[in-house]
Amino acid sequence: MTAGESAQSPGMKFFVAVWIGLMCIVGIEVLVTYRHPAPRVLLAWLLVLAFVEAGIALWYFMHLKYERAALAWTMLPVLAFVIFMMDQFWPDAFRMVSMRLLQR
Amino acid sequence: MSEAAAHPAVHQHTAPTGFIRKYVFSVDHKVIGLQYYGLAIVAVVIGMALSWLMRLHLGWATLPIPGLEKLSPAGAPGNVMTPEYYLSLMTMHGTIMVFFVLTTAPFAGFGNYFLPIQVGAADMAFPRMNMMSFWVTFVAFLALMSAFFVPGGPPISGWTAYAPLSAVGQTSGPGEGWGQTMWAVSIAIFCVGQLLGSLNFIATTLDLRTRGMSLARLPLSTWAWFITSVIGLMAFAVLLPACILLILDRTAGTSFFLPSGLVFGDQMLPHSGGSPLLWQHLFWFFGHPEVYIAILPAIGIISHILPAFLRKPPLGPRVLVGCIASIGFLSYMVWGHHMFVSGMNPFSAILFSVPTLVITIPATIATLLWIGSVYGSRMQFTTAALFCLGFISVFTTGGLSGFFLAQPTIDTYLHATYFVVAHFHFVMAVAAIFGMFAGTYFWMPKMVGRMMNETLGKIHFWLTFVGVYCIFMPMHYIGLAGNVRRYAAFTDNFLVPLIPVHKFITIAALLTGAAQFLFLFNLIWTRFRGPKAADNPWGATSLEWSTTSPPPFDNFGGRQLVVHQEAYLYGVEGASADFIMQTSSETVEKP
Amino acid sequence: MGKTFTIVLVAITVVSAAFFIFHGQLLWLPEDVSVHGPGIDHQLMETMVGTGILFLLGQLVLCVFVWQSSGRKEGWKPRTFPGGPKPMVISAILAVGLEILALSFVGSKVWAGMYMNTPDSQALHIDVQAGQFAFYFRYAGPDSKFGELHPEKINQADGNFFGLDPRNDVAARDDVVTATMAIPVDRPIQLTMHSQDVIHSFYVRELRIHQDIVPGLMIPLHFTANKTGRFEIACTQLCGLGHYEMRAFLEVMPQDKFDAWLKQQESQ
Amino acid sequence: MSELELSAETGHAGLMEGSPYGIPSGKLAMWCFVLSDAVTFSALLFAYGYLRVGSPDWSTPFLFSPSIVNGLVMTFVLLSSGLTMLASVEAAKAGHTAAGTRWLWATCALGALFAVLHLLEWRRMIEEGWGLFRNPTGGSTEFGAAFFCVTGLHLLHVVGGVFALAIIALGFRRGKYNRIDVEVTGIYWHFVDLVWMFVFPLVYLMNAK
Repeated sequence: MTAGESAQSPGMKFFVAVWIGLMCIVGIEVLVTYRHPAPRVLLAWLLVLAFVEAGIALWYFMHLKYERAALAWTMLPVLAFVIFMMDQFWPDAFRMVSMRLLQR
Repeated sequence: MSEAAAHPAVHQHTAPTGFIRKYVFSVDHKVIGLQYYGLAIVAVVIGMALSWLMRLHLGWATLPIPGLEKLSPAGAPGNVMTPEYYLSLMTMHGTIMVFFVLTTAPFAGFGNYFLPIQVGAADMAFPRMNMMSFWVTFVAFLALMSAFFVPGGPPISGWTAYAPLSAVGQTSGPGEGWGQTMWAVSIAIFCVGQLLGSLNFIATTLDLRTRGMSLARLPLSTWAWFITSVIGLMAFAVLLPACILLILDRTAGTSFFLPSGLVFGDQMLPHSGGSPLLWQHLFWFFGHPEVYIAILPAIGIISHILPAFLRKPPLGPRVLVGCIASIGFLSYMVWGHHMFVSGMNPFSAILFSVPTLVITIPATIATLLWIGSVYGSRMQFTTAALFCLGFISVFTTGGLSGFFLAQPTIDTYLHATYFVVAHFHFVMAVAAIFGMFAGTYFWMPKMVGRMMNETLGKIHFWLTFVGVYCIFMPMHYIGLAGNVRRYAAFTDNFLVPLIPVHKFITIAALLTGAAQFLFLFNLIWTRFRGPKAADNPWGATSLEWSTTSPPPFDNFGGRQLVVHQEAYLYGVEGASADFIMQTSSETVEKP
Repeated sequence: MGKTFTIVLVAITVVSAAFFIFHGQLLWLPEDVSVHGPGIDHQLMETMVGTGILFLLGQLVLCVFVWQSSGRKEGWKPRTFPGGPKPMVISAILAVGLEILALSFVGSKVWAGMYMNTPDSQALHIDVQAGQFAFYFRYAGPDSKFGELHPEKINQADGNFFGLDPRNDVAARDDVVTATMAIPVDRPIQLTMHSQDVIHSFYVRELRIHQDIVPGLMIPLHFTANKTGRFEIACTQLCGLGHYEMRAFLEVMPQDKFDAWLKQQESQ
Repeated sequence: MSELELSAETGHAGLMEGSPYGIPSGKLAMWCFVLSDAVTFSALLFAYGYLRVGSPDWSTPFLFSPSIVNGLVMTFVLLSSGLTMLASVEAAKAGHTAAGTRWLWATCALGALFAVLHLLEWRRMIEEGWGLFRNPTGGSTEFGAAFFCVTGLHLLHVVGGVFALAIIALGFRRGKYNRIDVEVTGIYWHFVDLVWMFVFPLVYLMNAK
């Protein structure tokens, strides 16, 4: 294994399959949207689907699967942690509506 | 030499000859390091001058300062500072110091110069990107300085630039026109520069370590720079969009940070729907990690220097790395402690308070480890060593006042008082600057190949050490008395009696500031007149001391070093010398 | 050199601590006049004692080690700290950890008592308007109903600081707007604070109260004063060039005096 | 860029400690950049969410046609460009320079197409009266601000990527860049793709009428 060479990749056929899969997920997202669920239900659905999609893209398209596990094990937790911490914005955001001076 | 030939990094690029390529647009990490250091020195002189003017105004509000009118006719008519000009100086002082001194000198400056050498590399992983990162930072500095000269003058909203004051533009007061825009632009550019720098540090530390330089053998300073760059990678990434949104609010008429129904001069602004708290969240999400970006490199530097003068290995270096890492990790969980009284959800306050208090644990461990290292040593009290001891002292003092501010209940009383000013100046500003001084006295022989003057250095230390305590200790007392910060003058009945204390602080600040010219003189004198330095004047072990002073263009003259030892083998029983270089293959049973 | 360092640092430590211990009236918190205040003061004293001990220990132990270190002869064999880093880690975790637990438990209770409980139903409601660079206060008047706020109607010149609309809004007609804030002693007070332009802050040292007033939001705050007197309300959030002189006065008076004061304000 | 291939070897030259990831520095740096940029985008999306949650009068104007349909087409184009990028990386690995270059150009073209579609949509919306601080439907003006900022920053990344791809394609054919540079560019391009996977649902679908 020379420098920068990822382990043998599964070949284009497989990637085409993944690509079709991704398109399907996008399709599902649209279908869910037009069943008009409550906004927060929709948000939950879309986020889950988006993360699945992103995960697949990371794993196969960005070759994370074919790198050493160490890469995934350092990059992903760090990102997850930072994004998790950003969720501390929400308690405030939800408070805004009730405390607004003007309903405009 | 054949070995070296096989080493790509060495033959990456040959030494440039032209002046421009050699000293201006150089890709050599050593030159870039010195450029960063120089930028920091320029910035710190400006920042200090500003603080002098501020202190003078706080001590004697009506005192005319000769020549000030020339500096800013609008800001100081008749040489007497106007309140808004005071706020401008305060804003610029904070911004310059935090971004262009505390981030630039210990991290980008020494980091650029010594990180590659300490890992045994010929240069950074991406020399050209490295050069870019400096010049981007330099442009950011120019952009900030331009705020002094734009119509309306420099911004007045503090280095935190809280919206709406910073976002509505000229209507909210002088300096909030072009000055504030330039501020936001400058900081946005700065973020890009830091991103490039961090990428380089990370790649270099992980990929360019010479044979035998395992992660466990990395010097503590390298560890600190590495962890800092990881923090910076994420922190500045949040400030960048925040600044972009701020610029849009100011120039494009958006209202990200501007709520409905803002009224200035009986005129209601068209903005609607935004939230000032959003800016505070985004800013402090960056802002708190930034505090550690400033202090962690200093921690690393003094942890690296101390053993060389204690002539014994540091106590628990692995534990220390653990402390630095966990401080970095926790730094993302605590930004809300800047917002306890900001109208943030009170539940979050408790949520932020606990990890803030928890940070004191790794910090305390680190401090105890330094103190424990001093135990049972026969210390060589050089200037660098003294500054290390000074660092331990001020870091302890500043850290302890954090206990108060970490608790929302006590913060309701102390928030935005001089107690806070005292706290962050001790733990972040003074501590980081002491780290920078220690690094300078320790590494200058390597950087310019000449020894600094120890006598001058020691005088400089004593004046500075006593001086900072005289400046910042009293701020705790007036803070407890509820002395509000960011006031241009003290007119409230409960503040007037405290003015004498401010007079004392001002005098102390002027003297301490004056003492810094000894340091500047020492720097210049060393550069041109200082006695030639040996390759390893301190008898230190890490790789920067196994090359000439100053190091050749490729750091080791084409030699490919091999590391056999841990970083800090001082005072080893039965060794040929009282220390073992990392490169020496000498084997003795560990003490 | 080491001995000098020790002497200097001991001096610094002792002097610094002395000012905390033998503080006069001037360099210390003013007497508290609020019901929740003692909780905060107690918390602060706890912290003061804890950190004070750590401060003295830290600095003085450093001094001792430096002193010993500086006295040693050539050829001294360095010793490592007995037990290595372990005792450091353990003592730090125990000492600081326990301190933290104690503080955050007690502190959270006090905090919750200030911010997370609903105000008394009998509380006197006062509306606070902050703007560059003054505070204004509004009492509901006889009908005990506040008029609607219309920022676009704000007009400093004819004293419509809140942006009221008495012509179309009955509730607004008898609202009492004042520049000083008077409150009856021992009666729960509930403030609703809003800012017309930038962020201001409502800080009364004696009440141990501190709250930013964020434009666009109605910021609630409640407290009870238990001593009469005249205190200063200072703005502590940088709000522009007049920040340093933005202040108002708080008058805590007995109920009867307060009623009289309010009557007199209404008549104007 | 030439540093990439040089330090590419350093990870394994016997004279150096191996990189813990066993990847060239260039690739590591790109991963770090992706990490940082991901944080930037999430900060922006959080800001958008924060303002939306705080606004009682948020408007959800997107009709299925043209907006959502157009969004779907754009998604299709971008995902396909991801596929062509993969093809080019595979070809480059296999040493087929010509094929690799061809696929690179294909990716470049698809990226450009995406940008064009995006700009056309922007024009349509601006003609409808949308703007950074305008909302023709009378609701919160934050919608326009958030929409144009988020999509704008993403579009910026796409355009930047298109230029990067073109440069790499030219250089790769002439042997100035090697397969590693192609792969690194690929990581960036897939990241742009990945961001869109969040922008489309959060900015388009969440605002569908």
